[in-house]
Amino acid sequence: MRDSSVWQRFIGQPAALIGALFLLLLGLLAVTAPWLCQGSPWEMNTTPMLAPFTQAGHWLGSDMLGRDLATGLLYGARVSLSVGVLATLATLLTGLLVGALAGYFGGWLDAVLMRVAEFFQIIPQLVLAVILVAVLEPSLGTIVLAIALVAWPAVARLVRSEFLSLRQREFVQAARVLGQAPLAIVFRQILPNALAPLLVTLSFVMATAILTEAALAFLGLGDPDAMSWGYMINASRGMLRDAWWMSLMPGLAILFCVLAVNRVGEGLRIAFEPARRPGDST
Amino acid sequence: MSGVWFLGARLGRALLMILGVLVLSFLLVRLAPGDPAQLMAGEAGVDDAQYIAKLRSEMGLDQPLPQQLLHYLGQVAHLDLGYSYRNQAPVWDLLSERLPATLSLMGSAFVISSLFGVALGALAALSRQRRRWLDGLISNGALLLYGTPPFWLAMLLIVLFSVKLDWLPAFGMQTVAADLSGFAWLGDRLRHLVLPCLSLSFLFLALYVHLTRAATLEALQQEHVYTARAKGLAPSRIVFAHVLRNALLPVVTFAGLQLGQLASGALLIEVVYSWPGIGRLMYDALSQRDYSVLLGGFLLISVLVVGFNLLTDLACRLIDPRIGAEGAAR
Amino acid sequence: MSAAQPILLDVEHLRIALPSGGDRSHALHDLSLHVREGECLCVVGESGSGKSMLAKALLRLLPAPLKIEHGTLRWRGEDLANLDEPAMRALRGRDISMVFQEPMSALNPLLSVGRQIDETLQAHGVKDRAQRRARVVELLGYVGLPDPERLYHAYPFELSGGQRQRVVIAMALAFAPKLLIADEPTSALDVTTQRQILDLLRRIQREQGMAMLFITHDFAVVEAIADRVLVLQKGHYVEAGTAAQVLGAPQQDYTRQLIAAVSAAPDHPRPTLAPGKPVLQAQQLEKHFSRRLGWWGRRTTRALAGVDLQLAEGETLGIVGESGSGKSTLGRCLVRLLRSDGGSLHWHGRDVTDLPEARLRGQRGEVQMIFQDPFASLNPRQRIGTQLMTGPLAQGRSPAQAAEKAREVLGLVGLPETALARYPHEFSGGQRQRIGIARALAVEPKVLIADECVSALDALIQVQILELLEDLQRRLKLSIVFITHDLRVAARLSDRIAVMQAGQVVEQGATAALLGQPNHPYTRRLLQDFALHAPVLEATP
Amino acid sequence: MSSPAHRHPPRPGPLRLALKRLGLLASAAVFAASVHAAPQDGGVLNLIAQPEPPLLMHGVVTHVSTQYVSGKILQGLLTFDTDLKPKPVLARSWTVSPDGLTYTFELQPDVQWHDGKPFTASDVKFSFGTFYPEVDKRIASVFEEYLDNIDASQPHQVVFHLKKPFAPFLSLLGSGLRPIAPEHLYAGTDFRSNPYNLKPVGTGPFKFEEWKRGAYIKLVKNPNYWKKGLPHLDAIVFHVIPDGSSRAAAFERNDVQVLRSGDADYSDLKRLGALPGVESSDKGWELYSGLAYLQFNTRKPPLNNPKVRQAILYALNRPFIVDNIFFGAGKVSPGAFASSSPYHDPQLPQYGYDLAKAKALIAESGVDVGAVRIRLLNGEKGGAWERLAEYTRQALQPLGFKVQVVTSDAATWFQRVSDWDFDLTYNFIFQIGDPYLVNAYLYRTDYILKTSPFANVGGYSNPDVDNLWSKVADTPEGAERTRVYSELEHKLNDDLPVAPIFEMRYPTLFHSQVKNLLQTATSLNEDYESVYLDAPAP
Repeated sequence: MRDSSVWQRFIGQPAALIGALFLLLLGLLAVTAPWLCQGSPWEMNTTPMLAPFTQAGHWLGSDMLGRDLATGLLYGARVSLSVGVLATLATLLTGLLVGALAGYFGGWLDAVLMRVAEFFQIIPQLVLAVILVAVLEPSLGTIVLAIALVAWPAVARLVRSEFLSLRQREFVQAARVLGQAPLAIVFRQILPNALAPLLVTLSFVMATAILTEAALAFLGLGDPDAMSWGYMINASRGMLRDAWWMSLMPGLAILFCVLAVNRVGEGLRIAFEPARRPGDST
Repeated sequence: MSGVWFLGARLGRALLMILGVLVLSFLLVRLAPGDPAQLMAGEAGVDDAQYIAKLRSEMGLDQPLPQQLLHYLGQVAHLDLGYSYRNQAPVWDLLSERLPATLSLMGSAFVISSLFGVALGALAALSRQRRRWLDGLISNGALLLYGTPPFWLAMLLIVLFSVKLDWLPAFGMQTVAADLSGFAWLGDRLRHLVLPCLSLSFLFLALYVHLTRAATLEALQQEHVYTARAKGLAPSRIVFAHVLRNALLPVVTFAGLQLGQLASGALLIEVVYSWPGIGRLMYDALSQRDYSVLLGGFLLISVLVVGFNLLTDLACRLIDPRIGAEGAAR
Repeated sequence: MSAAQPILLDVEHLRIALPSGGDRSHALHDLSLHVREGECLCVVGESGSGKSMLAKALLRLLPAPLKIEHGTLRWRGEDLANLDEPAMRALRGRDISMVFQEPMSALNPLLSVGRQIDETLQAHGVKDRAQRRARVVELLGYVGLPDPERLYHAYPFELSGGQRQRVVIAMALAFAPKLLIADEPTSALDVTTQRQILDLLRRIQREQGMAMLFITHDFAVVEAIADRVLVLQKGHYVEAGTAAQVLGAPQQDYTRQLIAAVSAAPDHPRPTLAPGKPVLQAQQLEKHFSRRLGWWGRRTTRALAGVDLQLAEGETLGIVGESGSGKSTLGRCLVRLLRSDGGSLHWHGRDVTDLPEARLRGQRGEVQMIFQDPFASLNPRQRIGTQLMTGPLAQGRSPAQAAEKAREVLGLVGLPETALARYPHEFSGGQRQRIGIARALAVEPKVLIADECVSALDALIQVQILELLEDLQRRLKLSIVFITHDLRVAARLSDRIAVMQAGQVVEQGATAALLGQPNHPYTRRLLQDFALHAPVLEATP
Repeated sequence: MSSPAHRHPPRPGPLRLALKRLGLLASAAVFAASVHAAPQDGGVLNLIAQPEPPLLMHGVVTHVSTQYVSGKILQGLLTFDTDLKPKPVLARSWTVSPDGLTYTFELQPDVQWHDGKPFTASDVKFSFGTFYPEVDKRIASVFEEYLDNIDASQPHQVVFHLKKPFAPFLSLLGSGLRPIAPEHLYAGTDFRSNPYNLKPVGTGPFKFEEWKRGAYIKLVKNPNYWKKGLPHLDAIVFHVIPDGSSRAAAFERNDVQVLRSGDADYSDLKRLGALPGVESSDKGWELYSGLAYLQFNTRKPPLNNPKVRQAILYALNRPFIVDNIFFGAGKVSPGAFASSSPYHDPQLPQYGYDLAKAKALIAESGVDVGAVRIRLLNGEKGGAWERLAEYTRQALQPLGFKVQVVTSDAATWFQRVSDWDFDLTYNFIFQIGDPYLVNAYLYRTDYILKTSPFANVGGYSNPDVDNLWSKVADTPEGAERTRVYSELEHKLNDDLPVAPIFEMRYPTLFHSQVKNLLQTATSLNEDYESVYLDAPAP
């Protein structure tokens, strides 16, 4: 019943709905890319530098090696989305763990963890990510690691503050009085209520992750085995004038993807919000 | 008393933070594969092992890592950032030479993004009731800016404004060998600054708009805004003294936190626009494994960010009397 | 006041629509009223009666989607609808002032108190800075604030609730307004402070000849301050008349119920108890809170300073005190939400003072707690059924048993079984408090600690919950510790009462004896403050 | 970032090493511009220093950009024209005794260092007696063996006395890489960290004025230049522009007037070259024959099998690589030695693009090439070299290889290749003159070293080949030598320890108002004394 109402509030927002549908479609295309496109995105299967809409089978044209751009875009969606999702998950897990430890136990542990979080917030994140990826060699794993490593403090702080405030809430105290075990309290009482702000933050993390992956690829630090949008922009930089479409399309893809993630996050926040402030009867 | 205490505590924390950043960056940088001595020798066209060994011992790379770290910390404690063998110059000289470029880029981007961001965000929030279209325009515009990869935007801006339209220069921070002075000099600098500054500003502008709008909307809901209206205050007074002032708190806090990210963004922009700033120096230092410069850059940026955080903390304290006051309760 | 005074404010057929989708179509239906110069009109109603909308509508401050759908508002004969915004602004704060319910949020936390009053003067054209300043200091003194010169620079967070409300009143009085609209100005305050603020308002009204539109839910307050009364129910007019008429001879059932709720005597007189064996014992209970100050400093407050208590089987012990007296801390110590720093605590004769949390968990079933805020005490993201099953499951019952128990306790508190599948936000405050009680009962406790469990509820609902508690106590042989700031409620429910002040129990005894012959000066003062409201003694068995 | 295909740092090594070993930099004298009408004086020439040089004294550091900048400030005794004939610079004339043991140089009189001190024989003696032996161990060992003493008793005459004849001695002294160092500024200092490495003082037509790191290096006209009436330009500014497309944009806007090969992305060359007022030329690089090759780590199976290596080369469509990755900047390499070299055998069997043959070879070898992952180490991010790595991975897939491209930054690449920590990697060397002086280092067993990527890092060791190399060294020029070289080239072509991919072409783009730019074989590094702008900016 509540589910349906959150759901209804979510689909009641056109922007969020469009964003969600876009992401869903993108996800679907990304997952089915191997079946949709012939061959890998690296395969040089047509005339190089084909303009869009000039050859059937390569509707979006090709790059300087004759690689199909449409295939590249779809596989780029795979990279962007998987980096986005994995980095967000890694961020969530780290942030959750650190934030929960700090918020639940408090004291010196809290102080130490929050100082560490501050270090990571102060260091310029992209610079740190660049060095990390350079140190560990570019691969999807290291990119995800680098992004998560610089993004977790925001989540940790949020989780911590939610923990601190929720811990004082009466229903959490009630659960304690009823004898519910601490871990059950965390997972059944506290976390579900921290969900809404968490989701919004995570949507920001995901959008940032997608942009950071693109920036790393732009700096030449992308996974060399992964055809990503940032890579496509970087690879086609010299061709910006001769073949504008080669960098325009991946650029727009990043833009739309980030917008969609952001809209979905915002939509979720609004959908969850009324339940967070119950009873507006006064 | 409490003000001095507050400042002291903050300074202590800031120092601790900088120490942490130093240790962290030191370890990180030293983990990177690639040997600076070998690289330098190769660049100098010398490939005898003896010379490489000599370079390594000159740079202190033959010491165990903890000892190198201690040595480095000791150096920094004496305000000595070390020497760049690659550039044959003290690190501080290299950094200070680049500092004005970075400061002018980051400073102008910060001013533009925060001023316009706050103004537009507040405008959007205040228009929400009467002129929904304006709110929509600003919010969605900000969203577009947020989603646009800055490096991509920078590429497009160069092609449009400097190559096609020939309005603005494409690289560097000044016209070299033009011997300008006075206003012409300033104008030349400003013209060079426009594109890099805008490219860097947009993302943060979007964030400021988003944040200010949310904060203003929340401030508008506050009970004391009703009180202010019930007192018969003029709308302008209500907006500035009772809404924006309160909405500014989270914005100021954010401003402190995002400076590090501004420095990150500056790196990309400095590369695309050939802006001779610290970000690029660090990037080059990374590819040359010029550890001392890399660490010095980290340190300098951390000091900047921490210092700026200190300022925003003080600003918050000025805005909000509750912060730092004894027995503060909300 | 006599009816000969000219009419200041005249409201005719006021109707304010609510946005669609709410539980009601209108905040106010066709309301007419008038206020004469110098008189005090009390508008009484429970939450949701639309009375706050009335206040906001008068100053044209209705929140965004709400609009006056119909009706006229006349100020000294002039239709307010004809005034443009600047003219309306000139009226606000000068001729018509307003005092809000929540002194915490009614003041801008970032501006000094002096500036906030000063800007009212400035807004209405007092140019001279020195003159304004003098007036501000004068006002602060006038509302009874100490050291007004110093207070000028104080920030709201540095003041107590009562002081803040005085500041708000001072602000409203800046220009000696003709009409003061007071929206529940005392309900967020302690009894003692409540009384002081009411005294202050009455004094000002008398001295300034100011009219008051006083909005409240509390008939005790009505009795203290009203010349005339108007009763609202869910936006509908119920009845109106002079204070004497309405209080003395209410015409409508609803009014009668409201009045009865305030002075309510129990339906069933409490049986005299044979002294049973103690189920809950606290000896020299201590609780300290320490807060870091900077790096080295620490400030310690003694929230409980050696409290001795004993609760016998089947007994109700009322614990009464003002906010900050440590009564809530005591409640939390008694259920071991907080671990005490000294003394001992026994549940059914077993020492649980320092029992580790993990071992205590199995015994949690014995002593349960009912919380204050029916909105905050239920997890908004769990179905009622799940929440009711939490306790039994935690105490080791099987899911089937837990589900059975959930149905059973829901029945006990008088809610239908369909509630199990629903979420908290679908219930009213009173229903939620019933669910809270059911949740506590689900683990079959012998002792209930009820912490201010009715203070967030409307008067009529309060009565129902109290009756429910009494009923349950009888049927389930419960022992109850009833923590409240409200002497009336305590008097009505308790066998014995303990009065707390500054972390200590200053007086303890059988209800009738304690209320009849209070020994401690603090108890006497509390009684006095309540006497203003309603005859407390009447309520005692 | 700086689409690093254009970034030379680690790669120009072989050139520098080769030149040092050879002891010469072939460069031609600058002829006064007689073809053009009267040269105009004035104007500022804007160039790009990419990457930013570490120092500005090319006697100490042979970084490409250092040579580019410092070549305009510091001068050597001689330079060399396209036929490797010595031409006078600071040495007005010279004589060699018939026994080849005495070299006498007459120096230009009236030459001043930029700081006003006179240039004398003592500077020359200092440079070759002290400076170069100190900064370059190889020179030290050569001098140890051959040089008896240097006599600088006359102010404008220097005499070198040798212990025994040394044929390339003139080349060694005269090279543009051996500028004369000012004794009064360097004597008694640590040459590598001398402050004048950053603000060089020379005798050349341009004086160092300012180096704003990360932004530009500015040189101004030397008014007291010893050739009267020269130079024409008022100043030369080297801009530091790390990003390839920004360099292209700057050139397009005529903010800079010259793009050296590698300054712009290969993909952009065609468009930029077609811009109005822009000229493109391959001149000025005649002596450097760059060879891009695929380095196998022959220690690692299956790359230890020659058939597998041959199959790989058959599977690479090299014309496609030249046309679509390097956009025509080169031509397919015909063998181990440069096609222009007299020692290259035109009859050498060629590896045309032939996938079927490649598959057949793999089958023949009986090796399961997919058994292990092959790491293709790529040291340059973005740009053509990364594209080439991607292409290779794709092209080898049909043969059953599992190639993983490992991209790292240049520093890591340099270290890992030096340490033999790779399976495949692309590299290039500059072939100059005799293959024995350059190419040999990639093949000889005694060059299996861990010092730089330009040695025999693949670990190829074949006693026959080693013998042939020794034979080449001992055989005087003539038909026999050519025959031995041909035998060697055939051997290498079959063993294929490195796969030659293509010979690089170095187009220079410049706005046509720049005159006299490409006059010699190493023009861009010349001193630009006669370069002028047709319509100098006011």
